Amino acid sequence: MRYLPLADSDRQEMLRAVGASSIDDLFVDVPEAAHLSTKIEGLADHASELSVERQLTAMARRNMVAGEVPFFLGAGAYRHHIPASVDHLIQRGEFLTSYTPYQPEIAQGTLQALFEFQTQVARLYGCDVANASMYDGSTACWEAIVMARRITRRGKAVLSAGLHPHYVSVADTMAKFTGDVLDKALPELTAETDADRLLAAIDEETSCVVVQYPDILGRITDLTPIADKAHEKGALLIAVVTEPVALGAIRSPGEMGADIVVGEGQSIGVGLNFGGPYVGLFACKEKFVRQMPGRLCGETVDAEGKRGFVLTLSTREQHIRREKATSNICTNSGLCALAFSVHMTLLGEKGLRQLANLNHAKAVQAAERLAKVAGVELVNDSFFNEFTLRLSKPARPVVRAMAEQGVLGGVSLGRLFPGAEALQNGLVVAVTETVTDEDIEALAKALQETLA
Amino acid sequence: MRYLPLADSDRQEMLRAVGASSIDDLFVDVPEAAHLSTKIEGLADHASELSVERQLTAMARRNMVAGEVPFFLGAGAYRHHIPASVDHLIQRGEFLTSYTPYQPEIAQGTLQALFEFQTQVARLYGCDVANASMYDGSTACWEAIVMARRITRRGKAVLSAGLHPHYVSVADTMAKFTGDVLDKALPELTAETDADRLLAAIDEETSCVVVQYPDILGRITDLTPIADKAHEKGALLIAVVTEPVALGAIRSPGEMGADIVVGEGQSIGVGLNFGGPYVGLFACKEKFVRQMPGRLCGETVDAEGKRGFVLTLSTREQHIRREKATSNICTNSGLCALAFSVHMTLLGEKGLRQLANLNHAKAVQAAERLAKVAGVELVNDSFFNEFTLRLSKPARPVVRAMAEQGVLGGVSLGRLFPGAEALQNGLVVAVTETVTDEDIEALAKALQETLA
Amino acid sequence: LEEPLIFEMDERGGTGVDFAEAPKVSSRLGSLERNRDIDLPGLSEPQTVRHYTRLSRQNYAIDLGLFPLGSCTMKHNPRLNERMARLPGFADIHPLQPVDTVQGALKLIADLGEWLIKLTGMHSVAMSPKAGAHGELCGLLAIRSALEARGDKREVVLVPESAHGTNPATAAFAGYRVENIPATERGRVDLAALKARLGPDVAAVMITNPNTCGLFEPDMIEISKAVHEAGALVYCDGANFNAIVGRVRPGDLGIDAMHINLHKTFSTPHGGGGPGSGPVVFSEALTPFAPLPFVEKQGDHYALIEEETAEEHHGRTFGRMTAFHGQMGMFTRALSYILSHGADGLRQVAEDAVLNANYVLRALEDVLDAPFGKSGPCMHEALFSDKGFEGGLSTLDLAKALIDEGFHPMTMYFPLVVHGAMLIEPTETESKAALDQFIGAIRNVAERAKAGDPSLKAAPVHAPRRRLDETLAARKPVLVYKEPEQAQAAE
Amino acid sequence: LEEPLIFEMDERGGTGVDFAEAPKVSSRLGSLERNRDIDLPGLSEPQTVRHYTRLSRQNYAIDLGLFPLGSCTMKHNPRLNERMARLPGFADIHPLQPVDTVQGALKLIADLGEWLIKLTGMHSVAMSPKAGAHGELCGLLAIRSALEARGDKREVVLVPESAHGTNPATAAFAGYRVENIPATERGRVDLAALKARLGPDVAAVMITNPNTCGLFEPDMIEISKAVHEAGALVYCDGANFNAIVGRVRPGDLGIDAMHINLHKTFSTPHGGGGPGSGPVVFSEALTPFAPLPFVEKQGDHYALIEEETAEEHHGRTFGRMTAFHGQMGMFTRALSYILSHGADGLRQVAEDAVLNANYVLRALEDVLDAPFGKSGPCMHEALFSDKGFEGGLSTLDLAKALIDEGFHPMTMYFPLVVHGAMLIEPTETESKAALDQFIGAIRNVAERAKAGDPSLKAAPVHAPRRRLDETLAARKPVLVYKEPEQAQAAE
Repeated sequence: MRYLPLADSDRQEMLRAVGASSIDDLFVDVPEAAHLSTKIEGLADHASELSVERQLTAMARRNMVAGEVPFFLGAGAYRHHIPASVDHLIQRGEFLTSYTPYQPEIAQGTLQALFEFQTQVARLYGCDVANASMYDGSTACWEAIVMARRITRRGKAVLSAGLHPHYVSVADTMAKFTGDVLDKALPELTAETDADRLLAAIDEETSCVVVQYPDILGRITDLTPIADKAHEKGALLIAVVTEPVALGAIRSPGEMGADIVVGEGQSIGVGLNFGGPYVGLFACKEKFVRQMPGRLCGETVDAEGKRGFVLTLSTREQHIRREKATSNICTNSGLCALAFSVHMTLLGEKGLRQLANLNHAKAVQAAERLAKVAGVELVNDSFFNEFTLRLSKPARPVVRAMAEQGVLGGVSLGRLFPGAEALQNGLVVAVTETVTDEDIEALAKALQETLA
Repeated sequence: MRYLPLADSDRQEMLRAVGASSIDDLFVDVPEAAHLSTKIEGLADHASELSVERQLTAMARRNMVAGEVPFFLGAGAYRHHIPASVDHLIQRGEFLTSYTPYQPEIAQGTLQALFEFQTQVARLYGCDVANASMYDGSTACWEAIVMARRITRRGKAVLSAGLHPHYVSVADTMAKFTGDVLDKALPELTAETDADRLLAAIDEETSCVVVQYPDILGRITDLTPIADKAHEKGALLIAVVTEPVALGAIRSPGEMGADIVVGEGQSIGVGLNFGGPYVGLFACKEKFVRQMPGRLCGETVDAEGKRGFVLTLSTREQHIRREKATSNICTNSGLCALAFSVHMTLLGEKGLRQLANLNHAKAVQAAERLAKVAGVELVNDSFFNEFTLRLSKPARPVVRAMAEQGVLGGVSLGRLFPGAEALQNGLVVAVTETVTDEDIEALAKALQETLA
Repeated sequence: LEEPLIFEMDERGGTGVDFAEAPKVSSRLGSLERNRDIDLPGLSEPQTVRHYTRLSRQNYAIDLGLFPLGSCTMKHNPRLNERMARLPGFADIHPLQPVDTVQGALKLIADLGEWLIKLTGMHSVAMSPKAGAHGELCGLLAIRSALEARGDKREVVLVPESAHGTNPATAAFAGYRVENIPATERGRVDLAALKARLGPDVAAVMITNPNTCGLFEPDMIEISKAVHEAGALVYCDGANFNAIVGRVRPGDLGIDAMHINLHKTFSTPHGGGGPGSGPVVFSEALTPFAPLPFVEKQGDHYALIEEETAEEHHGRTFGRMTAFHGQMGMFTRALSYILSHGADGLRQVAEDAVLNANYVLRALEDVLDAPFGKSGPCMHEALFSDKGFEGGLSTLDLAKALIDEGFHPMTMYFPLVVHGAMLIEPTETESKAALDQFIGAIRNVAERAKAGDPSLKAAPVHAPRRRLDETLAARKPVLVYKEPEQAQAAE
Repeated sequence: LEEPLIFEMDERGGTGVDFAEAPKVSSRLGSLERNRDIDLPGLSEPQTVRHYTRLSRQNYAIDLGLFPLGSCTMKHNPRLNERMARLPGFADIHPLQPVDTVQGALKLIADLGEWLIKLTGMHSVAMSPKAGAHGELCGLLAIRSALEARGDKREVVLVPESAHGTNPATAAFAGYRVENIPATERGRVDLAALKARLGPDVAAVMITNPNTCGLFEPDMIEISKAVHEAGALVYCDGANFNAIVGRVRPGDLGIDAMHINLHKTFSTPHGGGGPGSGPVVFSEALTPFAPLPFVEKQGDHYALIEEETAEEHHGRTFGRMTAFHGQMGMFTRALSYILSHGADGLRQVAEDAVLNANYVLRALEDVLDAPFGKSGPCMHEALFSDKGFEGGLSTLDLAKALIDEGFHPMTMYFPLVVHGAMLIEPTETESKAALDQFIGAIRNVAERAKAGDPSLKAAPVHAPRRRLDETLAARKPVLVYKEPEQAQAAE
């Protein structure tokens, strides 16, 4: 076995050294009934790299690869070009095969990178502080709701209809057990969001209002009035950003008064990966820092006065506080956070702005082109790199039909909101810098043919 | 430009610092007539990674990838499975982006790896010493002939008919200018090699006899009688090994008396890469070491007595000896040598033997299967993982026809020896561990159909 | 040379990426165009590569040496798995693609799930939990759902003193009250005390097995029986499954739910703290309550069961825990690992892990106190205490001194049941030579600790940093970089 | 921890690879089955990864810092190029596949060749030379063929004193006698001396331009003219083409052949000493003699011209220099580099390289003697001498002291025309901040050298090794590892 360095002769020698006559002697505590005497059913013995590679490659070939077809899916996961140096750097063994930096003297690489990551996230979101990452956007969103409950000691969260339905589902699942009340609604296929509903729903029971920006249909709302109303009622505004690239073109939620900003960081540095691993971003105002979940990296000095970094404020965390922790989270998404940070360092202000500008321009072009197809209507007034079309037919079968023609044409609202009749003709189309003019034409043609 | 860190403001500041009013001031020595005032014709301005990736990917897609079809080509370049860790390790920036270890105190990584490489090569070839690599097998072969001339002060080299025709061509080219005499012949489509011809040709004028092992048709000859005869006449035996994996199954040339052993190392650790970069291996008896070309790494101690490694015996080399050097070679194939060494370290004695055994067994299976196809006859008695078939038709069009059916069925002797009528029905078939039973059946079927 | 922060490099106008020029269009940004700088530095590619390469060299890692963090299972991460996870067929597919276009991905999830079920002897698996603690949550939500489905409102979860902090935190996060179960002197769950506490208010018992003292719970079957008889359910923390994989199936021990840290047992890389992946296996009793989504093989087709289709035959699910389908990138690596090792190799993994740990235990018990050393062999990790250290020296000092010897320290001060605990897990991917070298280093440092050598207090001296002031960091948290003038103004 | 040699690890039975079982067959090995051990140690994958990772950390590299080796052009190696070279469509194709199955590969070679021709203003290109020195050989063989084709048996090649050692060595390897051309006090070729030496026995002049003093040869056009008038040909060593790419075309200077080090100008990685790649561009006069094989675009088809088809229209070729088609892996990287930079970027490369070198030159000329500093700007590299060092200190001492400052030293003692030469080439991929830091370090060390600080003799002290005994290594060469008993027996 290529991964096991012990030779049989080593094993014999070591058994002798520990005073065991066979390996079974070391498993004496296992009750007789629990010893597995047979091999795992159906599992072959160890295999060569070549054999494993063949088996997995065969599976990989059964998937339609985004980069090989006209591709327009978004709805919480975006396909951007990631510079080759990002993957090169995160594969450095010192990053890839290190652990949570519990021994900071020999983990300054991870720690400094996390400190830089936190700073980048805080600035991007327009917040004071950010943590060292969460699992993903959807779980970060629920953690934010819990945090708001902890801060406000209230139990009602008002969720915008534009919040990603998976994020709503996660909150739903958890709220069932925690007793939190969720005020929610389905979105409508209109240019306007449900900002009015939110303003009306915020009251003295409200812990927080949760608004996605841009929302699941791609619409962009000014968060300022919502923040004002929330603050007036003693509630917090939680903004959710599923496409961080957007913040290169539009104002940050923090600037507009959001108290907590969470979101998905996958767009920057992390590939599609069929949904994971991704990286949850979490930022807030400084005054709430001790209520934050997750790991935090902080600056300090060493015994010689040199600057260094450590994990800090761990009295919020489970390994110290156990059942009184701010969250049960332990593992974060460190390597994805590193990828995010490396990509963001390459982009910088200039690159992120260019990238955002390019995304928006391509999206506008695509929206204008697609709106000309018979049976297609653009729902949005405002959008960044993703917009919603109302088709003349239910979108879900249209998406499937286009896929058979080799065009991955978007995400149907039927897939996102199963059972919501009013939404079934909606198609969410994302257009990033990876989309070519030919791709847009291919989608237009596929829509035309499928809707005809 | 993503690779250029200077900002325009830096450039202005630096121009001021050097007392230049514009960059042109720094190019004053260029004659007026030589200033290029226009842009390079047809070359676009700088492009995004995405754009470059698209252009190159489009080219890559126009090639039939060996790993995606039944594949049987060898003849000096072999497709083996390379463990994923090999490429991971050689991509470590400290290996990839370092230079020739001229400052040994900060290049011990490269130097120790080279010392290990030299030892592995020497042991594999059955020689006392090896150098730190050459460009490839074909140039190493010529360097060996030159070295033999230097040692024997004779100018006639006897080349076996089984030597790779490209290696012969390289020697031919050089000999035209150096005045060396090459005694050579075309191979015959028989089970026997031209050992008798070689024995007859070795005389008091002979500097060396050059024998490939296994030879271009895959045949394996005992080198002992040739070594004996050569030594009797004061000549050297140079053995050439194009498939190092073979030495896991058969005796090393050094054991059989070869004075210099050279060859191609590509099989171990280095991919096909359409012919390069590869890695030339070069080993010899200890007494000839000061006549060797190329870099050598040697053991020594540092000022504190610690073991360390340095480039050594550089008085043989061009940067010290200039026109009196043993060779003009400067750059070696360091990174490929590292890949070879990492792969060989993973294999070890046990793995190399298993690999060789598996290759041979598959080749025997394939030979037996293919010999059953009507119009196909096995030429070889002996072979390792490569053998020659005599087809009922010229092999070159057969190879092309099979390629159109998606089978890369071998190398035709017509391609290797253009114009050699007697060889035109020969097909050299290599069978490595990457060939499956289905691949062998596919080749049998393709041959059957094409020859029918 | 000290590596500055990217924010200190004064490259506000720099960038390491190039873009095609954007077509000219009228903006549709809803009048919310950004009108303020984000203030993100940008570095060219050469600067970026150098910055992160330099930073990386301040880290210790498995690739550099033994990393004996007990309970963290720092084993070698095979590079084949990295290559497989990067196949475009896995890495470049979108979670919401039509299921017909991702049949290979769904098959991979189904195959991995099947092996996890078979390896644990359980009934079903939830693949979506994003990490171990998320898996614990998944297990507890299923337990709570099952209890509520039978109208049983229980409020307490029992957790051993030696449990990972995530156990009580998760129970609390799932809305339970937590009570401790004491340990025996032999480092096991006190069966009598547990039985005494069981009652109609107890929803579940969370047990780690092998436990965090590195010991197998010999009473596990009896514990499960007692818990079930009391109407409660058994959650097993599977963090230490690596010690028994291929030799013991948790399903045969009577447990109802267990998460599996793919990054521990199945060697997906830890990456400096994540990502993890925490699939949860369930007993038959809990299966109906498992979360969405999951993959179901229907003939030749792999179906994705989500909210829409769940009602048909999975209507009692407790719902969705995360967007999309879980940690696909980790699934690929884990499956590659399982297929590489195979049935014989996985069993060997457990055996070598246990052998290596016992070898360390026996090689050190004369110089370090091994509180449970007398009670028999350990499993995959060896536990020591700081008993006998002189001159005010502690576990921390020994750990830091080990850094100077070229090794990463063991887990310190965990589990809490032992004073100054030192938990050493070598894993199966260490050679005997590496163990011997490590043992030599510890022996050296332990002798010094017992002799009260004050120089240990100064360790490490050969690391990129000397001891760091964690109190200062927590007292005046500096969590983001501020320009010097800002930082000053803030004071 | 010192990293042992793999041969010292006692893992003779180990391995880091697994294989499927071989089918049972009767051996056909011609009775030459191996009957003796090779004696190769085998390490498991974890041990292998750790061994080489640890070794790597004893290397300095561009990825770690400025690497100012003059004439070696250590610039950043873009990671995109690495990714492109690994596309299976380039990395996993065999050199002898039918040409219809490798049209993309041939197109890539043709495209790169075309850009090299256009960038140099030459007439044709030979892609197969494996490295710079191999390219020199290619050029000289073409020159010799051309001369012989006109019945002209010339025997001498003139080489400037300041040339790379490969120049005279190559000329000798190609069968020529070598004579030196002196340099002027301003570091250029002595035009008068050259003209005086030209005659019917001179086959060629080999000139490096920009030369190894980092200076452009302002008389280059006149030199070419004189050489041509004498019936000889001009070979240009293109090692320093990076200083002028996009601004000056060597073809406009009258040269007949020039090799291009793809690993210098076009940034293919140096890999600790190779592989390189040395395509050679030719003037019209030499084109008929260019080596085989080459790629020719014929309509939509890319043809590979080899021995077989060469006779038709390339019958005067001097033949083949290497098996197969050259360094494909380097071609991919170089083309990726050229397309990435484009016309504007390549010109900027030269300009930034020259600007960076002049910045260093001017920032140091007050503390280090710059022998040609007064004669105007340098090109891509700045040359200094050890004039003014006290206390027996030399260039070597300054270089080793620079290691302790965290930098790789410059090229030492080359070119030979300057005493204690120090040749500094920063390249265009260094930021101003990196240059300033480097300049500060050199200034510090230079001041100490001029003050005769004896501690410099002990440098480096912060490197993995102190100064190594090169004399011992050469006197008693130990080139392979021998088991201690063998080694002893050998003494």
